[in-house]
Amino acid sequence: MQLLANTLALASIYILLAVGYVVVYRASRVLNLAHGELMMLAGYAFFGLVSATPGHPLWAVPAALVVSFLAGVGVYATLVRPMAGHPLFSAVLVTVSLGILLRGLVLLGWTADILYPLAVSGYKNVPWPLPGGAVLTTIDLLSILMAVTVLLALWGFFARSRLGIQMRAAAENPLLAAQRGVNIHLVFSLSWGISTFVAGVAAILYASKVRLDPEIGVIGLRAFPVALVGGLDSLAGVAPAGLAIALLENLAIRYVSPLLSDVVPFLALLVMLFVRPWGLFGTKEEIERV
Amino acid sequence: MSRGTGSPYLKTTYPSDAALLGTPVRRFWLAVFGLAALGFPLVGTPVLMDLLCRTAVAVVGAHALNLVTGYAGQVSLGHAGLMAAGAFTAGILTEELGAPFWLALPAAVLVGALFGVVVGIPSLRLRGLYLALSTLALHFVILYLASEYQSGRGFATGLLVPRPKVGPWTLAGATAWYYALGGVATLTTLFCLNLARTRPGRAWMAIRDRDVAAASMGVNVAAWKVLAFVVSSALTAFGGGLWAYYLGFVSVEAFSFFLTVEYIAMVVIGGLGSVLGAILGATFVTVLPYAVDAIVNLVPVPDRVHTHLFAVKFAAFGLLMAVFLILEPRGLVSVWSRVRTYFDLWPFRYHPLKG
Amino acid sequence: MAGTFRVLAWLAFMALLVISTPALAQEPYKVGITAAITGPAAVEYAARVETFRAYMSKVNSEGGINGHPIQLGYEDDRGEPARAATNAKKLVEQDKVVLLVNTSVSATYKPVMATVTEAKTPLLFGGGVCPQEVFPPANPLMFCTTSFAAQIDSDFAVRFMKEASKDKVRLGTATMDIPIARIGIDAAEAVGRKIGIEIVGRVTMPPGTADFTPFSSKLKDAGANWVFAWSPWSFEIGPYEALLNLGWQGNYMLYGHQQPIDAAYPRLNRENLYALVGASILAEGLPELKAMQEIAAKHGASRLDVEGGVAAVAVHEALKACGWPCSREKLQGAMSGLSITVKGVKGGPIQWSRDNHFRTEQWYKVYRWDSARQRAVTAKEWTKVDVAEKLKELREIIK
Amino acid sequence: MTASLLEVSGLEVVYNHAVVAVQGVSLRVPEGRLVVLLGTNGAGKTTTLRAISGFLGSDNAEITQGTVLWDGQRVGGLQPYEVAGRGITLVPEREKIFETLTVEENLATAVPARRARGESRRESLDQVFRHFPVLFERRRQTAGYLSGGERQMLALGQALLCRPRLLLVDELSLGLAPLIAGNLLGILERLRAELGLTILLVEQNVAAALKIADYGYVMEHGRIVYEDTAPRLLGHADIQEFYLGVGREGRAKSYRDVKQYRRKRRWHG
Repeated sequence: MQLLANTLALASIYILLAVGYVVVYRASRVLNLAHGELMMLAGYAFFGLVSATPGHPLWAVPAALVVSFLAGVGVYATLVRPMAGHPLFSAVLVTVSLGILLRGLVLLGWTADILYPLAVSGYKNVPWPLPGGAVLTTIDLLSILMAVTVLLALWGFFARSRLGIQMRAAAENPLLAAQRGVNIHLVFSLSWGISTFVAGVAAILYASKVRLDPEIGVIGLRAFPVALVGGLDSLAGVAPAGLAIALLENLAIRYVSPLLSDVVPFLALLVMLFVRPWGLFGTKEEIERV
Repeated sequence: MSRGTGSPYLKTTYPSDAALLGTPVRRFWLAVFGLAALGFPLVGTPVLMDLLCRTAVAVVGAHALNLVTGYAGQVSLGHAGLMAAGAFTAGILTEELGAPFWLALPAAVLVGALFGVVVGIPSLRLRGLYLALSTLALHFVILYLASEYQSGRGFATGLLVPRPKVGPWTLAGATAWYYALGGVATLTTLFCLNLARTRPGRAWMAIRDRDVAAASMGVNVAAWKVLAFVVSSALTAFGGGLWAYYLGFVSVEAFSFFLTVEYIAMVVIGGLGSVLGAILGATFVTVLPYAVDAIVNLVPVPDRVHTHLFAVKFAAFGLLMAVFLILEPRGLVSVWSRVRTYFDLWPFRYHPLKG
Repeated sequence: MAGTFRVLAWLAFMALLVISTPALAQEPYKVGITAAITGPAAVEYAARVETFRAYMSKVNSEGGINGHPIQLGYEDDRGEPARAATNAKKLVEQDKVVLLVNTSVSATYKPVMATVTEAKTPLLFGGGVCPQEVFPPANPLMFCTTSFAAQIDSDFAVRFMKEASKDKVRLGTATMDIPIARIGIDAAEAVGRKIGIEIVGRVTMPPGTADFTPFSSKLKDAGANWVFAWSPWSFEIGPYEALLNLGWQGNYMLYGHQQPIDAAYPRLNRENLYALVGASILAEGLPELKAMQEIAAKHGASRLDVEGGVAAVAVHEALKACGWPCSREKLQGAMSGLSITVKGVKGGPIQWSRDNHFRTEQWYKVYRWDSARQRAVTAKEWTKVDVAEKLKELREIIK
Repeated sequence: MTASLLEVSGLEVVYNHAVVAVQGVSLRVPEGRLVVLLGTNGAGKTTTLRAISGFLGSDNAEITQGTVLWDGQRVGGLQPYEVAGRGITLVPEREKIFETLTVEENLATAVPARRARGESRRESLDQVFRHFPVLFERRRQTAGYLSGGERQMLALGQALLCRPRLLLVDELSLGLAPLIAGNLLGILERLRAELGLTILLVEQNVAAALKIADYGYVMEHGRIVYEDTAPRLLGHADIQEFYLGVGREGRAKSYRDVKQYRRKRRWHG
């Protein structure tokens, strides 16, 4: 039972991060290798806001998410938009450079020390016993809830709302969408904003549960295989892929070798590459286009 | 040579296209550059010499990556892994068997070529991003093997690699290394130039631009793709071996994924698919952090905030890279080609319309 | 064009400023330091370097050593071996330092050693884990001041558990997957088995670990009533907090990295967290540490890290003993017989002998948190371990 | 001729800062007229359309000289979606629909031009379905599975939902069976009559295009070489020779003859 509970908790963080890769990739065909660092930035925004408004920690949550959203929009406007029409590699390297820049800035602002926003907020992460003898903490339960909410909300948005449909259209063929009057820059900045907004959710949860330091961006890289296994252009694939990889990791830790957990996502990815190279739910044509 | 840069230098005969050194003017400048390079140790400080030596090693690695990614269009994220394979082959042979460098380096090349076959085969089935990820998996496998060896044999912090020796003579000292590595880098450059302008280069570029069309023109796509990986990996492993001998040690931590990113940055910043680009990119990426350091160090700051400067340097490096890529997404070679175009067309801005 | 000129003028002005800075009145002692000031390992090392620098500033502000100031050359290696190699080359070959200090991860040790060996420059490991080369028989050029010593630490820790526990100890171990930590945990398990402790489980966590819960729940389900962790800080405290979240009630022992444990004790407010230390922690409120903290604050270090301070004291003492002028050979000779007392910080002096450059004796203390009094209390007072003897004993046990 | 809705004068477009694609192109499209742009492959027709609709930036091309006046205002250099917002809508030659979206979703992407933002979307949609009933039947299908003719209809339907004043159509009949192409041209003419659209059409099917057009321009090598009313163009000997394959003596010339001829002869408007 605890194994399943752990799987759900880990999967929810993976899902929240993988969603960001997918949304951005669909919109601008860019692999955002700074996703982890943008998440870290949101964590620091949260910490800064919690510390700045003692006594009102709950206000820091939406405020940090807004900052995170704006950071995504800003990244699109300043770094990604100018790269349109240029070699894709250059755009990916721009995101790598952004990651370095963000880590440098955070080091300058907060030093490399480990921080604990939850301790500053005054809240406690309490364990809750579940039926079957498993235990999950408040934050774990919130993570699972948020992952489900985000997936449902995004699914509804992309399938039902006109803006969502326009975003999908712009992702498929930006020039045509522009010809149809869709303000693609608005739509793309919105995609980046959504991506970092969701990463912000992950950051707040993760920093509250584990810690905050300039290196937590590496968990962004761990969520990357999740996005790939699910299919880089497929939101639907994120949930099963996140669950599968989290389960495999947990099984590896418990029954095989804890060390293997590091390699499991990549092993899953390799298997996926040879069976269905376009991912669980990805579009087959996608591979040709990259 | 470079694509999409709009160079008006369209060549009209095959000999002129295949010529290594086009014009007397180019020959003259190359000679000047060569003399300056030969004379550099007379004026270079130890740090500059070290930087140039490392640049020379990087040039070899960048050429290797450029062959497979720039010319053949197959993205490889296993570069650091392959360098590690070369470095560890050299290190282990020296440590375990006391092998001299003239045995250990060829062995590293051989191991690299073998790994080239291993990554080359998935390239027949996978493309683009997904191929890149399978090469990334190779990176993890190689590093896993290396770390098992390292900790299993009790070299917790890595292996020391002695200086190369031929008979009584040892390769030591900044000047000796400078000439040795500079020579190796020059030879590698010539090797790559020759590959690029002869049959393999043409075949790879055809595959890069449209593999189906290449196949219909009689290019054996599968064989050439695998060959691209074999040649590139062998050269990468060779670069790894050089790295080990020059720095005098080998350890798993030196070949993190970030090293791969650095090499990709070299070929992209230089300009994909250009031999000159690989050299320029390798120099740029190797020297930039130290240039940033030097510039930031010019700013007088009180002692107490001195350690914070390192965060500034770190951030400035990221910022500079990003700004450069945004301003010049097609790389240094494109800048070079624009400058030449400008002078070629002067006083016009572009070719007049024909007809 | 005007813009370019402005930039050029500005640069020229800056250059003038640099040049016209009054030349140091006296020729300095040149000391170089390569450290993980940024990069993944900065979490551990940045504060250490800052404390080190603050102490050097203090020495200089008091007139230096023998009338000569210390000139500190820093280079950031980001924890990357290749950068450390370049840094060492620069500091040793170009800046001609008399002493090189390494405050970085163990991966940077080999390249730095390669350089100092060629140039015969003394090398001090001041902040990282002491490598094999400083234990007897020591490499004549290499010295170490830090308190961590993987195998000896582990040996002391498990012996303490056995002594402190009424019930049979069922030990689980947690370690980050880096070679040096594996060596430490291997020793803990070997010694534990030897003295009759049951080893129930071990988790090795990869460096990219995001969630510690799966690892901790494995330890909990294995029935561990004691868990020992010896790793960089995040990988010691992470599994502990995950265990707490799982409702685990056992005792947890970790290596007490001074600065973070000081922050963790009041934040967690738990009685079952034991910290093994080689240097006192601030929470104990000793006057000597308070003084060190004040020095750090006065000279611009935002936080104190005791290991950085200890390394600085050692460098200070070594240069004093070297006198003026101080050559590399002279310094190496002076260091080989040095005894450095860091009162209130360590249990005993740091003593280097001809063949032991770690220290001849290692002192340990164990803390735990008293939640009623809201302060750290001593679980075991300073205890001396004879290094040469202990190493011989451990070699027997581990093989 | 009445005041022109679209007036292009002295247009010059350069690709990659080096290659000139069109030079000195001037053309006028009066309100309510259907103007056709003729020319062989590579003559610069598509480039002209893309320059008008603001598409050039993504091709590393730029307008180096000349102006595009739309209703008296300059539009050259605007973003494509801003051009669309002013009522100029392009039906491109290729990739004219979103293949992964359903027909319904394809239609949902269109944003009406600014002056029509207040109008009912429902009505516009009904109008599209009335003209193209097959789209209504297939509204839940993924657009990637549509046939060539249906794709063209979907593209036209999308374009209509943008409520344009000027419709730019690039190669309406490319790759379609002659019968279907003829039908589509018929629909285009009906749409023009019913909605009062102004249309600039690029077409290879010269005979059919000139039948429904009011006026035509002929482009070659990036320049406009000839222009006249549609009936006069249809009767012009050179047009008959080059595009309709009819010789002066009333027999079809061989390809070889035409090629020889073209090399010698220069066009003069």
